[in-house]
Amino acid sequence: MPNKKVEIDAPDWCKGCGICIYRCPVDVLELKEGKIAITKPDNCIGCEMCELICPDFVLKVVEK
Amino acid sequence: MPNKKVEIDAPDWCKGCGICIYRCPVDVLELKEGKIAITKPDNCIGCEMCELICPDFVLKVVEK
Amino acid sequence: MDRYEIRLSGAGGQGAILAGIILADAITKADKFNVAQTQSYGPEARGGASKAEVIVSEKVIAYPKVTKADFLLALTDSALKKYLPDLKKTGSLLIDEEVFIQDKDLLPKEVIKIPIFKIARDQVGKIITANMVALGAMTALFDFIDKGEIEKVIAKRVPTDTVELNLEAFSAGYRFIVE
Amino acid sequence: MDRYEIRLSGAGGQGAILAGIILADAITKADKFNVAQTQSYGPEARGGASKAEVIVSEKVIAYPKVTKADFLLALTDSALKKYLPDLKKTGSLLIDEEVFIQDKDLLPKEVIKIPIFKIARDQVGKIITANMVALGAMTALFDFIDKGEIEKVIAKRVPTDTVELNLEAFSAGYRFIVE
Amino acid sequence: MANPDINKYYRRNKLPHIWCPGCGHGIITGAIVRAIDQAGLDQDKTVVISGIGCSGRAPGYLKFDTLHTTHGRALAFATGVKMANPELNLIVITGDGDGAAIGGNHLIHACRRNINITTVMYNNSIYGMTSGQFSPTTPTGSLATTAPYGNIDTQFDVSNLAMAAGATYVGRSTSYHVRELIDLITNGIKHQGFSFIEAVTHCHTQFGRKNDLGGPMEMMEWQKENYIPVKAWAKLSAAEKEVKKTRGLLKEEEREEYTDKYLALIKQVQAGEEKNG
Amino acid sequence: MANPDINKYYRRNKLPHIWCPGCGHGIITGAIVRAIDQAGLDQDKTVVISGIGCSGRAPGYLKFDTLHTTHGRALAFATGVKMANPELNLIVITGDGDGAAIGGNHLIHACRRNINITTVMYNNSIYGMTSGQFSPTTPTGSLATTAPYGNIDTQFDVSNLAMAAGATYVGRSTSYHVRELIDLITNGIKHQGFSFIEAVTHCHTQFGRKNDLGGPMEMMEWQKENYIPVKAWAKLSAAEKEVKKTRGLLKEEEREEYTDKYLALIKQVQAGEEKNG
Amino acid sequence: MKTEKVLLQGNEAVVEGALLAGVRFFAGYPITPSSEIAEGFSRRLPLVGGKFIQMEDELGAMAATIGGSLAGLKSITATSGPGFSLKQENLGFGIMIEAPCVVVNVSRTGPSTGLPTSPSQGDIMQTRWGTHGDHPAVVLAPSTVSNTVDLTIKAFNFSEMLRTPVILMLDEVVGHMRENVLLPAADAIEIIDRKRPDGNKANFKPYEVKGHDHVPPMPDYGQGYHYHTTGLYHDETGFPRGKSEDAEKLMLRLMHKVDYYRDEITLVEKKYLSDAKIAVLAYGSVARSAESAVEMARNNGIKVGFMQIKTVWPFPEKEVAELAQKVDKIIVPELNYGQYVREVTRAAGGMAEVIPLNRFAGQLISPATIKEMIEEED
Amino acid sequence: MKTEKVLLQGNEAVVEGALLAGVRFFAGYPITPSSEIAEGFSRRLPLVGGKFIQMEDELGAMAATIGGSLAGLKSITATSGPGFSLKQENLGFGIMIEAPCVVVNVSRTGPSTGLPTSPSQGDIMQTRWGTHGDHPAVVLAPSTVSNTVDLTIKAFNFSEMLRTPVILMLDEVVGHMRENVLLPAADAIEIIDRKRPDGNKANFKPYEVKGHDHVPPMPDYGQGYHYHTTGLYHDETGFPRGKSEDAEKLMLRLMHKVDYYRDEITLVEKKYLSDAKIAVLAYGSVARSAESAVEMARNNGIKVGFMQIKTVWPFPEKEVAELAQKVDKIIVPELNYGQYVREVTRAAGGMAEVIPLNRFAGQLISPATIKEMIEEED
Ligand SMILES: Cc1ncc(C[n+]2csc(CCOP(=O)(O)OP(=O)(O)O)c2C)c(N)n1
Ligand SMILES: Cc1ncc(C[n+]2csc(CCOP(=O)(O)OP(=O)(O)O)c2C)c(N)n1
Ligand code: SF4
Ligand code: SF4
Ligand code: SF4
Ligand code: SF4
Ligand code: SF4
Ligand code: SF4
Ligand SMILES: [Mg+2]
Ligand SMILES: [Mg+2]
Repeated sequence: MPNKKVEIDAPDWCKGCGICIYRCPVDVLELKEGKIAITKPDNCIGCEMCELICPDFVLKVVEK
Repeated sequence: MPNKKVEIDAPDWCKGCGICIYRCPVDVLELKEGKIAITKPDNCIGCEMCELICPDFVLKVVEK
Repeated sequence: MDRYEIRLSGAGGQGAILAGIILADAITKADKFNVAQTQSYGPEARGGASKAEVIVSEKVIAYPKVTKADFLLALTDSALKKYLPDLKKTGSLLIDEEVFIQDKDLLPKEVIKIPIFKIARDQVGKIITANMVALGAMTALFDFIDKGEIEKVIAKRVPTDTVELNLEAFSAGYRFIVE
Repeated sequence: MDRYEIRLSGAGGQGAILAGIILADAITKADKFNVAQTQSYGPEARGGASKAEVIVSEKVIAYPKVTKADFLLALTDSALKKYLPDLKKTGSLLIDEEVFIQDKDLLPKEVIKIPIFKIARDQVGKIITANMVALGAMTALFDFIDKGEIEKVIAKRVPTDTVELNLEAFSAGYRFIVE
Repeated sequence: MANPDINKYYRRNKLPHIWCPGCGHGIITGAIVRAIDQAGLDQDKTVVISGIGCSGRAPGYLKFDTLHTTHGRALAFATGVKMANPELNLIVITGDGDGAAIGGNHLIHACRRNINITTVMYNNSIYGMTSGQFSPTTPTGSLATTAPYGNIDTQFDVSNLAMAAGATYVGRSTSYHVRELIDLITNGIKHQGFSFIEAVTHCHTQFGRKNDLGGPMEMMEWQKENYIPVKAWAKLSAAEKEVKKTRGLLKEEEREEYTDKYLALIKQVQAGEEKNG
Repeated sequence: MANPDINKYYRRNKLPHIWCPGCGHGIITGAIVRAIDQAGLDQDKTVVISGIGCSGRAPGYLKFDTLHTTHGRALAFATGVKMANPELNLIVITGDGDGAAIGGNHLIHACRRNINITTVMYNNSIYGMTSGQFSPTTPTGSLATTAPYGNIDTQFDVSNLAMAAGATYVGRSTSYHVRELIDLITNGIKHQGFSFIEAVTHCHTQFGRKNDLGGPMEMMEWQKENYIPVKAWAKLSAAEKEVKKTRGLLKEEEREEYTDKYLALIKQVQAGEEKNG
Repeated sequence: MKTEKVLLQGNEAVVEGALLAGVRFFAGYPITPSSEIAEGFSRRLPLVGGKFIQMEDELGAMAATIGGSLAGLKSITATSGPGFSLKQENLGFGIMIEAPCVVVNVSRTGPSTGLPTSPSQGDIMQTRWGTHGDHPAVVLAPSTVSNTVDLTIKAFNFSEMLRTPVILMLDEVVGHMRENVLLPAADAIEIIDRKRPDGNKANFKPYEVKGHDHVPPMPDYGQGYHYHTTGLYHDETGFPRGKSEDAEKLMLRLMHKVDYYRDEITLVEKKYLSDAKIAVLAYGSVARSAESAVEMARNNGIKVGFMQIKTVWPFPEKEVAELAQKVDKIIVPELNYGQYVREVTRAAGGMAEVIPLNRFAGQLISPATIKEMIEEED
Repeated sequence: MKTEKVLLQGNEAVVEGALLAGVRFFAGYPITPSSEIAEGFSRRLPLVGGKFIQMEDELGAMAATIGGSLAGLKSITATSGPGFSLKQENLGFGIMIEAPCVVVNVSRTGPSTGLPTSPSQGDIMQTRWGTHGDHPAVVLAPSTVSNTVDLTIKAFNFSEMLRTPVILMLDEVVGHMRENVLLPAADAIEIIDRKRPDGNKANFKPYEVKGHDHVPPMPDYGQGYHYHTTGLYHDETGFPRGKSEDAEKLMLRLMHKVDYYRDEITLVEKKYLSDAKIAVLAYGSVARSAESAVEMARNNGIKVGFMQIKTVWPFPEKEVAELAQKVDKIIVPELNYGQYVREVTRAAGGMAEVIPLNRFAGQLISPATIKEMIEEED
């Protein structure tokens, strides 16, 4: 995998459902006051699952 | 088979399509001036095909 | 000609309607008169009676249906029975010579009896062409249509492989009147 | 009482509508006043704002909607902002003590601020019972309804396994006013 | 098989019927009558419902409570009747246009519910009543008044569709194979659940004439050649399978019937109510 | 897979969408966008059409020519668009109510015609938009606002129906199996003919809550357990097969596409006309 | 029987009224703002041994409802504008074959999907003319939850008495609002059941009229009458003959039966009319605002009267004509672009000025708005 | 271009007129007495590169027709009463989203299946009020085969000009009769095409009006405008916001665009009115009988005039009011139980007596019948 990392593309759209956290294979994301936050970016393996599964198009996994 | 024979039950309804003749396994029926006629009753083996196939409910095969 | 009302009637499948359409089409092509053609639809059209009406007029045709016919073609007993009352006394009736006339009182001045079915059967060889025999006779009787025009329309309106037969029947009917 | 117009408002999911229905039902059961209850439907009902209206009157209620409210419950900043202009100057406003008042000029004579959400969260233990806390407070404020009646209706209208919790919240709200 | 009493099922004063001489619709109608008789239905408790089309005219000739509804909706009406009074035996008569074009949705949902209605589709591959427009079962390439250059639509296998939609009894036969047809309908009626019988038939007037297929006899001969018993069909070569079609019982399966389920539901909730009340 | 340009397919000023937090409809919509991108469709030449329902709101968020039609009729509108301009790529978004209840007839006929439209059914087993009435795909026994004592209707397998009706490409996956879903939609789009993709999803708000199935996560876990790749499913015991459902590519077949056929017909009759004229 | 006051939603009131009237079959398809009716029936019907079915679409729902009626049950369906449009063909069939049943339209703002949760009276002309061809229409429009109960019972009664589908038009306001109501005791209400034939099955003619009311008795399916029914024009035997005479006779009968019962089914409320120079004429939810506006204006000394039309179709020709004779001006407030006012204008025949007052975009009309117009016109 | 006289059936005239107007898409479902229209298009369209599709039902046919229009083609569908009832929901959608197209209703005798091959004008009110909710309606009714050609062309022109579905109501008489007609030369007819936007795609608002006529330009699908369309009330951007303001604005625009073009689209023929004390007002096939009755009566010295309404909706308020002012009596013969006469009565507003003359059972009205009534009323 190229060096990809998750990014919050549209923070306002996040509805805090937590699905991205549930599907992330490692420990990267956390909800902070009902909105998604990238708390451990280094853990991110760039697998893109969070981007694909977020129902609100909030996250993007981009080359860093 | 019991001794059954064809009979013209409702001669007026006959539209002369000839389907009964076509499906009769022996030589019993004939069209006379566009209407069905039993010309060789003795040949009838009482198989009932003519009754079942007549689209106009003209024929009955009955015990004689 | 102010308004001339023609009715063609018979049993379903005898082709009275086709004859009516051909007549109307030929009048159209000749472009001297206006024409309105209507016909029976509905349950009658299957099995039962069948009818076409053709109104011919120099003027605009307002009401498109026969009110009182000037001309009636009746190919069957029952068609005659049904439509004779609506034929003008001063009108013309064309029937097969074998058709049974129930109510002689109603007959108009002019009654033309010709062996329509016999001609179709014996001369043309196909009883189904009776409508064209009748159309031929009508063409000969009417002064407002042209034989050639009708023939052209027949050639266009009947199935390609029956054109010849139909034209033959038409001519036979035509000849029966003029000869 | 001729006509008393109550509006309960908040965000979708806060239960303002259920509170309105319970209020109307209790008034019905007491059978002293007529009551008409309506509510917002539509896109608002999902996610956005949410609103119930209850009209109470001795007479027949003709127009069933609030024209100018006598009483407003607003559970959120935006509900307050939206509905404050339609509150009578002589009316009453019930809000959570933390709700932000943008337009102070519009405030009516009587403004009751109570820690609705705090009570729900800290005393009852479920923030979702805020609507019952508010309803309890309203019951204490209104002289035309009976606490016992409302409690009976709550028991009937909320899911069986949450009756106790809701009654607790209701009492807490009630007590906050009377005590 | 012949029942001297068979005449009692006809409204004899409405006959002869309006169908063309030799039309297969009469053969199928006769088959339905015999099936009703064989299955031993109570004439008083049997309702025959149709949509619109040549086929839709059949109930008018049959002496039951009969209903000639709107185009495509017979099954929806029948569903209402059956739900309201599950004791009634419901026979629905439909055409390939009526049942597979405009009425397709009601067909698949009746199959899904497995409501105890026996549906006989008079499949003549054409809109007969309206003079020969193509239907969903018109073979690709055939001529029709709305397919003057040959039909480009794909032909529906309606029996197949009914099976996928959940019908628990499906059979197909033809106006040629009238004995088989009678048996299929009889068993369809006896079946507790939704049964669908596709009665393939000939419309020489509209379909045959336009496609040079001859009269009733020629068209029935064609059926004889091309509809093969299911088992025999299975043994055909792949190429032959492309051309030939199956006939016979295509599916028979047990699944709880819809009105039975509803009656059980009523019992259950009434019992619950008693307990509570 | 992630395309930095993926945002260009969204109407970002219309977001966030109206769907409930965690609603699977967003996941499926994202999958469609990625599939359109992967399939390389020209954004200008792509039309997205829906019916009515929560699912019906999806096109409003997508930056194409988009049409939000009447309940159940999206495929009929799309058929008109595609016939009128076969160069356009048609994506139809429908719900289980929209596409399998009221829209069932258009679905089966689009399948039959094999017209090149890609249909994605957001199957959440409930009428979401109207607050939780049961749909044709609601499991038997489940609770719904119109099934307060448990649903007695049989659940439709819509993919199975689409196959029987003649769809030439059919796939099923879930909001959990989003990668597979993207691939199925991508290949459905590329497929020349009618493609149907059943996107099984969760509606925790209406279906989940009434049936105590938990939130989005619990419902997705359930999908994970119960939807099995076709091949693996085939190896399950009969008892297991009763419970578990298949996912993956269910059918792929070549058959001439409808608008291609019509264009060929035009050519043919125009050539004939020239000869004659 | 419970007769205490209950808090009921208008949609729930339809369910309660229907149960009181003896309904035993509901077939429907959900749609906002009518879905609570379906939901209510799904819960209540099995408890009384009745049947509920959710059909695949509204076309099927209308068909099944008629089927239920033919099988002998009092039957009902409910929908809103888009579904009501879909029901039109089968509704016409029901009118043609004379199948008693009740069709509820809880109307929302159209056309098309419109504003699904906003009130409207935009379907009022559609209830009269929505299906193709000539036909009679009987349509009731309640204004309160309480008269929703009453009018639902009446809808069933009229439908059974006349052997025709009756449309109950609630607007969204009435459908969704809750009010305190006193449900009538079951034994206190008049229930009308369809006439059934006398049991003589030989030569039974299903459309033969025995009495003066032009309404033929109707057997239930399964009673052994073996009768035929069709949407084609038919004669007394129920069979089509394709004849104009039959069509004429049947159409006249369909119209005349409604004429015959006209006085009985025409429900019109009049108030404050004796000295009025202006009148406000309204139906449905708007009647509430209208009535209160009239009262407000009267308090201000304006001689204004009020007429509420509960039976909107057949059009109350006589009552409106009388009104037009009496007053100078008739104000017709409606939640639409101006529909029923056309009929009022026609019936007024120039005798009074008829003034429309319209809101057509999902808003209600408040008493104040109507009062203003009364004042302007005074 | 051929301009010789041809014998054409009314239904064929629709096909010819549509082809002259540039139609390129037909979607339909067969039904008597309209099927010849579908059949004609199935034969003719591929010859000009157009498309024909037979849909699974009329609901689908209406939907596909609108789809064809959105894709940029002039589109048409044809049906009769039962099918017209089924099209109502999607017809309302077409009006709401402003999709130009032509819907032909060759009407037969209803209600329900009725008399499928008999003529009727029983759907005339349905063409105005058949779909739910407020909406404008533009409906043309030819009386001869020749003006069927003309009005079909006009139907397309009006529909493109106004961006709205236009209904062409032939009755069975006109649909099935054949007459000699002179087809107009293609270069002799005026063809109107929808306004298309100017190519500026950034921030394109599909429902923004630029001119005075309230009609927004309309792009074809595939031109890159990426615009959204919905049957919900929407604002200029095409998106719904659930707001009354938007609904009000949109409904007003839908109505005002028809008002704006009112004079252009109102086709009314007047004859013999200058000295008339009685007038006969008719539309469709009945206009033929009426005209000839008027001529017959004039020949007998009766001062009677004639008005033919070709644009039946929007109702020609002004023309009818003027007529009512001028004459004492207006006779309205119709092939129905008395529908359009209600509107005439309304518009006459008491200024003239309006007298209905109705045949509603599949019979025509003959000139003699109308003449008799003229004589009676003279
Ligand atoms: C709503 C509606 N649409 C169309 C029609 C016209 N119509 C009557 S019968 C028919 C088709 C009949 O075909 P099928 O069902 O195959 O019956 P068949 O006549 O072949 O037995 C059609 C299209 C109608 N009566 N009603
Ligand atoms: C003709 C018509 N009938 C009914 C409705 C009401 N309605 C809107 S959405 C819907 C069901 C939606 O369910 P589904 O298609 O499964 O979509 P979901 O909301 O679950 O995504 C219904 C019944 C309508 N809008 N139009
Ligand atoms: S890209 Fe993969 S690893 Fe990184 S946050 Fe997303 S799901 Fe987790
Ligand atoms: S999945 Fe999306 S909406 Fe849900 S919490 Fe994560 S970022 Fe937010
Ligand atoms: S019963 Fe059999 S043998 Fe006798 S006539 Fe009929 S078909 Fe022929
Ligand atoms: S099959 Fe029947 S209708 Fe045909 S010829 Fe024989 S008896 Fe007559
Ligand atoms: S048209 Fe065809 S289906 Fe209809 S009666 Fe004639 S042969 Fe039979
Ligand atoms: S109701 Fe269900 S389908 Fe609709 S948005 Fe909410 S979760 Fe999604
Ligand atoms: Mg057929
Ligand atoms: Mg759903």
